[in-house]
Amino acid sequence: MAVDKKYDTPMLDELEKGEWPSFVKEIKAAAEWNAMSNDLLGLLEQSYSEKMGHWKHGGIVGVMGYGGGIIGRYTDLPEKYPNISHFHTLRINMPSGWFYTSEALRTLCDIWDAHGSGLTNMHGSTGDIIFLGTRTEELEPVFNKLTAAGFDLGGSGSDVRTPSCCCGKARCEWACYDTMALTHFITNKFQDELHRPAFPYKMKFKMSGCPNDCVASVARSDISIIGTWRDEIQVDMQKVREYAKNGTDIVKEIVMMCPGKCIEWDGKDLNIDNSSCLHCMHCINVMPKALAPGKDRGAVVLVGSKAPIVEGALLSSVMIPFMKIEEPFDEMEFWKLIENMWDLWCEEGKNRERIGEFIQRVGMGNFLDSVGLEPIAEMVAHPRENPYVFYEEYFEEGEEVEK
Amino acid sequence: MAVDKKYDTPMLDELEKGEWPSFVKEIKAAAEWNAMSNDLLGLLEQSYSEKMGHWKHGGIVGVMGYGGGIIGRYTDLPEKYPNISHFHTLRINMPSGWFYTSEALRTLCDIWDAHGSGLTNMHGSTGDIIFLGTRTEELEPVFNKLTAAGFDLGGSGSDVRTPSCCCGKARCEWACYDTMALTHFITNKFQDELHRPAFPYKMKFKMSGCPNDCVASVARSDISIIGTWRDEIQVDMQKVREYAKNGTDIVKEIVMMCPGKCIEWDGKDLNIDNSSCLHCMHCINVMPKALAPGKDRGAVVLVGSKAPIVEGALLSSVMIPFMKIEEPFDEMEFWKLIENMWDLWCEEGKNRERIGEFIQRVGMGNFLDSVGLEPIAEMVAHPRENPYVFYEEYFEEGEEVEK
Amino acid sequence: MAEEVLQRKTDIGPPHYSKFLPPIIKENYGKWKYHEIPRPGVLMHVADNGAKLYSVRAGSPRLLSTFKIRKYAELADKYCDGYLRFTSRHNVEFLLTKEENINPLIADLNALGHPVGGTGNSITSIVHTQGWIHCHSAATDASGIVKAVMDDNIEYFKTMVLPGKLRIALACCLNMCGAVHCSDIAILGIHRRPPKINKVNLPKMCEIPNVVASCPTAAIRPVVYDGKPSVEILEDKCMFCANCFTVCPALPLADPLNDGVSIWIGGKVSNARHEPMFSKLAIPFIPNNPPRWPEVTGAIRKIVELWAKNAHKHERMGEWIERIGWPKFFRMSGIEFQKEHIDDFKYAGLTYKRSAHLTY
Amino acid sequence: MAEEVLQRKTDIGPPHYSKFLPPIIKENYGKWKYHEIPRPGVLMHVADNGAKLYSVRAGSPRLLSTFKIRKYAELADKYCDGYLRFTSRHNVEFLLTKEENINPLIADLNALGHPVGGTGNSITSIVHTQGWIHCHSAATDASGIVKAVMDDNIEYFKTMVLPGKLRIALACCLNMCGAVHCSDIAILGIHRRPPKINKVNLPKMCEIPNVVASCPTAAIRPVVYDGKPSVEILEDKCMFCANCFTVCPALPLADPLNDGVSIWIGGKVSNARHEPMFSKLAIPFIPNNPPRWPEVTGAIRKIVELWAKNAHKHERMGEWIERIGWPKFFRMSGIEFQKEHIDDFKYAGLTYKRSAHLTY
Ligand code: SRM
Ligand code: SRM
Ligand code: SRM
Ligand code: SRM
Ligand code: SF4
Ligand code: SF4
Ligand code: SF4
Ligand code: SF4
Ligand code: SF4
Ligand code: SF4
Ligand code: SF4
Ligand code: SF4
Repeated sequence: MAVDKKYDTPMLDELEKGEWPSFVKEIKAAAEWNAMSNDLLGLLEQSYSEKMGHWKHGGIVGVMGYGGGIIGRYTDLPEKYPNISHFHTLRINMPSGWFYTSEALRTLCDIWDAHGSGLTNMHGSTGDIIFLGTRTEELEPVFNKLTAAGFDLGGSGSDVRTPSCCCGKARCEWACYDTMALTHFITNKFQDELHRPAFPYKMKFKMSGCPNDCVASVARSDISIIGTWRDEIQVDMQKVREYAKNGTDIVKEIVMMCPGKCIEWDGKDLNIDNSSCLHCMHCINVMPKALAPGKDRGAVVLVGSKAPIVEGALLSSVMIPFMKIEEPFDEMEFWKLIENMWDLWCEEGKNRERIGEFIQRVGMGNFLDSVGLEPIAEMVAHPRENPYVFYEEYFEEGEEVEK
Repeated sequence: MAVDKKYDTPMLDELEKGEWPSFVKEIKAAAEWNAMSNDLLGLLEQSYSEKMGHWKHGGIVGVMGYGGGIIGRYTDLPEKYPNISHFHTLRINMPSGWFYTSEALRTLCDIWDAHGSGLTNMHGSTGDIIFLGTRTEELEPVFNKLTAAGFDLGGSGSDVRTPSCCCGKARCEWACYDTMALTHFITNKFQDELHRPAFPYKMKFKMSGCPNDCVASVARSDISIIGTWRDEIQVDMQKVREYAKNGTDIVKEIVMMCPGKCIEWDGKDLNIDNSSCLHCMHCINVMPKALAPGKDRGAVVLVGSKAPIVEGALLSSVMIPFMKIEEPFDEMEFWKLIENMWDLWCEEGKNRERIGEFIQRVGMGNFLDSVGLEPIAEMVAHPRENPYVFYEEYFEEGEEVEK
Repeated sequence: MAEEVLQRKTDIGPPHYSKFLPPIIKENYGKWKYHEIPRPGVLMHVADNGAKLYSVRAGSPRLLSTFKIRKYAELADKYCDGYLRFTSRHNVEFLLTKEENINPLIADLNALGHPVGGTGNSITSIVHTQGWIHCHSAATDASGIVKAVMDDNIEYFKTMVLPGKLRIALACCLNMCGAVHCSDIAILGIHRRPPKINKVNLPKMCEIPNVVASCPTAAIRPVVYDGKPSVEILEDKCMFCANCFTVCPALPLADPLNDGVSIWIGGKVSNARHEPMFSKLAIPFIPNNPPRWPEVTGAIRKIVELWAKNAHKHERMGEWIERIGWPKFFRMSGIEFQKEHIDDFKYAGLTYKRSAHLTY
Repeated sequence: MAEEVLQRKTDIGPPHYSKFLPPIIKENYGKWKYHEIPRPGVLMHVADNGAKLYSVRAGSPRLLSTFKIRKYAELADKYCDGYLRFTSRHNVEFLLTKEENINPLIADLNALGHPVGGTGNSITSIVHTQGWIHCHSAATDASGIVKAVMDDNIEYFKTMVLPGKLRIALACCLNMCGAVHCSDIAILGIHRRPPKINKVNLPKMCEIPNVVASCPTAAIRPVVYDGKPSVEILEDKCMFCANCFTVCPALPLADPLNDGVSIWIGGKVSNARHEPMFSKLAIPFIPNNPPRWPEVTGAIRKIVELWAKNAHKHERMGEWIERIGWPKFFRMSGIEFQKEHIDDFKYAGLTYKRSAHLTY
């Protein structure tokens, strides 16, 4: 597709200035040779001057046998910008941890240059490689080339979304389990659920190796798996003293900021009451050479976070306070819980009701009953404050009666 | 009323044992000569053995011209306990701060011995003197004797309830305003509202002289007036050092427990960043000889606390962050706000809807609009977290339009 | 017994407090400088001018006979020129100016059966309600449990060895007269069986639409019974709030087999350190066991001791638990965590544990 | 352009990450001991065996042309045997083993227009969304504001002088793709005018019952218009959530005069110190002012500086404000507190100030 038109873009040109890398320069780079990107430039300039977008609701487009992975998009000004009358994106499942070789990147570029706008997002905010804009008839060819190169589509619609994770053991000393391995396993285990939407709504997994939560799993995933430990923080006392000597104000920066209020420092020894440690990571973060998570490592599983539409945003909440995550992953009991949760949600969840909202609606207690988990104190910030308890049994003339 | 019957009370007798003063002994003391109390003893023993009360819903009884102040009560076993077939209580407005002379107490006893059970609560949990149990026909005579002695009834039903307060300036070095004077003033100002229920539901005032809130006003009153100051905590540094010398661990007990995190102690000087002080009282409580509230004193007014029935318990929330409370009280602008609030609540409140629940239902912002208060940041713990803002205006073709 | 009305007065309001203040208070009103607690139960307030007021606080069952009140009056005359007061938690306080009168007064009070204490870091008397003494709504008695619990904790009333103040309250039903919803320890009477419908009285005594509307969970539906309007109750939906009973006497919830008390902990009202907090459910149900409710006193005693042993100085119950976290509290106390503990009311979603801040 | 399908493969999943890991990572997988940040934008991870991995992080607009990606690939080949990765906030990281390659790589990246930084206590790149580039829902553009804000804060990307990490996010509508609801600073596109009803298309494109049901505030009512089923909107009840538009394209909310952004602050997701927190409304509305949204960048800059100057070391934005209290934040920032700040949604009651903990 040769570029035959040149748009004046006085407003966008303003965004080429400044030190932060410019997305306008990226679009222009593609627009040099790609008619889609060129029309995008024109359309965007128009949006900038009108202060309004020019995209219509997406239609249902996709590749054969898949229900997700493509976001259909059409402009409402197809006459003016014919090359982006269709402008669908592909969501391509990234490798765990977003590691690449230059070769892999070039392969992706080759495919996209042949079939699309030459523009991407590296990456989408769920984590996918986003191929930004092409026509309907290009979807199958792109897909075929992608699979040939070893890549597959990610999720969209009411399916398992592309799971994502922090780099974990690949590069981080704090990873309490192998996030990348688990993410790869989950992605493959749920290929069908990922590609063929059959849930009431979307279902996201995010895996962080420790409570620093570098993929924001607690806020952005229906299933959040966050690494932690349950024995004692490993302390190299000599190194602690070095930090103190080199200017770390251990009382102000650590003792007084520890949310468990469980650290003491007498100028020589650091004393942690591990039974009150909340596993927040702060002390370890401040003195990475001196402290480290314990050796009995695993993860806490939290469920249910999401953006606000439409009942208000949710954070994930604790479902399993500690779980070992060890190979062989497929033998983990955890999958049974996932299955139970999905069964229940598919059966009783309303259309467009995320699992977190479902739990809010039916109540945590009832949800636990249904999925076969025991209620434990770790699941709540605090017990109820109101006296409206649904006691489930009462006695009648000497015998216990189930309601 | 002579006592002609004697009840066996094996269960209640168990409650005469032990070191804490026994209410059973009190009832027995009255039952020696008072038939009502004697029957109460019998009824109570029966309740103890059956594990169930024997009182019916109260009917509407009262004294002439008053709608409140009496709680009607009848037993469901009038044949068995005829002397308490009626057993109404009178709520008598206590003097501010619950101060008495022995003479005043004897006057009350004389009246009650002549007309009732000889049993009282000193006091009810709203604060009234409770005369516990008499017959309908005794109500007027009791009332007349009470008023003759200078006492009047308190509130009950959907009226202003008997206002109460801590002893304040009478005995406390921390009182930031004159709680007893204000309480007396309020009680008299609202005599009509107190005696003639005309609100959607009850309306309680509680006055505490400082943030220690010794009458639990933040939890138990529709209007909570809590003393505070807005200048600097008064510090007697010499005395601080004495506390330190005498064993107060100023870092652990004060610096680390200050919720404003605004105190520093270097072993010699105590440094308070008053602009971050939350006026919690803790440091002053721990070192009463060394610290004192500032000199620019007044009160914060909070609105809306209540017990849980039926929408859940509420704590009062800030309406006026700081208000001077000085004589002449009747010139305070505050009454205008109270009037506005009551007008609104009477107009738009549902039956049995406390003012706190009303605010919850209509929203604080709308409530403020209606009563003519500016929204200020002090009214919220934090701004909204959800994006569902009801913006009230939008522009149409260049001009601003009110919705 | 009715008597002649001589001159009927109304709306006179309460007597002015100034009539009842001892001279030392009148002189130093608003001029107090500091206080000390020379011994448990005795407050010494010192005025700017050096004047000293001693308040001797004695425990009270709150339910007092006129006989006892006259005894108080006698003691007040004997030791403090007739001046005394009651506190916001229903204790009696004798207001002395003569230090030498303190010990004899205390001796007399003890002889009368009224221990002195409740100041500083102690358990003071239990704010409570009517129970089987006077209320139609009660799911348990008030005074009886209060007596049993105070007997069991009497040394914490008479000493000041606790980490902080410990406020106990009791309410005999969900109406929660008193400060149960914000107490360090709250004892709350509860029903556990849906209202029994008195089909005969209901049509006579109650307005069906009001009854139906009163139920917050929509558990009550109108039906026709024997040709007369009546209601039915969907038992699964009942949360035992008794709001229907408040508007309709023909729907009693009281039931000896199923009534009892629940224990709530960690609330407070003062602003000291932590903001005011609601009490939270610790023990969902203990059956009524009069006259001394041993299971209740036992449970409370255990919680008090646990807190006393483990809290930092000045830490109220709720502050301590907030620091260590509820899971650790449940582990330490041996109280079983159950479905009932999990909130399912209005703000339930905010009570879930929404972070990885956990202890192991 | 369609091509022949040779052998159609499905459900193969993503490539295994191990194919893309440099040897040093394979060797030390799970055996990292600690890290240092030798200079802004450069991480040094040291393994148990002493091996050192250097990661050089360069800022990215996220929207990348294949041209640029090929440039990245070139640099990776030149300096790190072809190995690189992207971060969870869309920056690119070059994975080096040769320390001496760091400076030349950084020089090349700068020449390419990609500053290096974003590590430690810095502002890293802004998690954002599609905006006018690709989404039908947008109330503002994404990439444009992001560019303007990052330009304006570039020194905080290239240095580590802030008290803690500062995470900014942007979403172009209330769907909030990204982490806007839990960010130190969030920029959120909002509509302020109720949907305009396209009466012609509506009956053709939308199912009336679905549309009515989609509105959480019941602002939409079915009506008949011109003999055809349609809807009306009670404008007073509309909270501009656009849920109706999601199910019905004939109810657009976009409106140049009234669309704009709101600013939210004080959220976080890490468990470090404070539990995760939602962002809270700071500035209810700033009109769209492309191409560089100066009012938005100005407001953000002011908030950043205020925090940078006043927070304790390690305190995130929300932790700082929690300590000083929101009233003090409003006073310090000069932002006007308005009715819009007061919550009136589900949990509104819990956001009221329920204590006397106030600053003056
Ligand atoms: C592309 C992407 C934004 C981006 O630029 O990065 C995106 C784009 C859209 N999102 Fe999203 N969401 C994207 C990540 C998210 C995230 C972040 C995440 O996954 O970590 C969220 C918040 C977390 C969550 O799931 O709650 C998110 C919450 C939503 C919602 C609100 C869902 C909810 O339950 O609250 C909607 C609305 C809906 O589903 O109807 C939505 C809907 C949409 C739609 C499909 C618009 C629509 O209503 O049809 C957008 C298509 C834009 C387009 O034209 O390309 N998007 N969306 C992200 C996916 C890229 C990828 O696959 O990597
Ligand atoms: C006598 C007293 C308890 C006591 O033993 O001290 C009491 C007794 C009753 N209260 Fe109360 N309340 C008493 C203080 C309170 C308090 C505490 C306070 O005022 O500080 C509260 C909690 C604070 C509040 O107002 O929310 C309180 C909250 C209730 C409620 C729940 C109201 C609500 O809005 O949640 C009811 C139920 C009702 O009003 O229908 C209630 C209803 C009742 C009734 C009238 C029962 C009824 O449903 O008809 C009780 C009559 C008992 C009787 O037979 O004597 N009582 N009630 C207290 C009044 C004594 C006095 O005047 O000094
Ligand atoms: C007499 C009384 C006020 C009255 O007008 O009746 C009173 C009097 C004093 N209170 Fe109080 N408080 C009284 C009920 C309360 C209440 C209300 C309640 O318990 O229902 C509270 C709120 C309790 C709560 O938060 O749940 C209360 C919270 C305080 C506090 C804060 C304690 C804390 O750390 O949370 C202090 C400060 C202190 O003691 O350090 C305090 C301090 C004081 C001082 C020291 C004030 C002073 O300088 O005179 C008085 C002696 C306290 C003592 O007993 O050691 N007073 N005080 C009340 C005595 C009740 C009783 O018989 O035991
Ligand atoms: C590379 C990356 C993970 C990945 O797999 O991509 C990463 C890597 C590291 N994070 Fe992170 N974090 C990364 C996103 C996050 C996120 C997610 C986000 O921002 O959306 C968070 C949660 C942010 C939040 O709370 O809102 C995050 C919260 C942390 C924290 C906790 C900071 C705090 O005080 O709250 C630490 C600890 C620290 O830095 O002291 C941390 C620490 C680290 C360490 C030091 C871990 C290690 O030892 O390797 C890494 C270098 C940090 C640095 O930049 O200084 N990382 N980190 C992500 C880089 C994003 C970027 O390009 O800037
Ligand atoms: S979440 Fe923890 S393990 Fe994963 S990269 Fe961040 S700090 Fe490392
Ligand atoms: S990890 Fe957090 S809670 Fe645990 S000791 Fe360190 S700072 Fe304290
Ligand atoms: S509330 Fe304050 S002023 Fe009143 S008695 Fe208690 S401590 Fe004193
Ligand atoms: S009153 Fe409270 S907040 Fe203020 S300085 Fe003292 S301890 Fe800190
Ligand atoms: S708590 Fe309930 S039972 Fe007890 S006095 Fe109040 S209304 Fe009556
Ligand atoms: S007790 Fe409460 S929940 Fe149960 S039926 Fe009556 S009003 Fe409804
Ligand atoms: S935030 Fe809204 S406008 Fe932006 S990409 Fe997501 S759905 Fe589209
Ligand atoms: S934007 Fe939201 S609130 Fe407004 S009409 Fe549509 S669905 Fe209803």
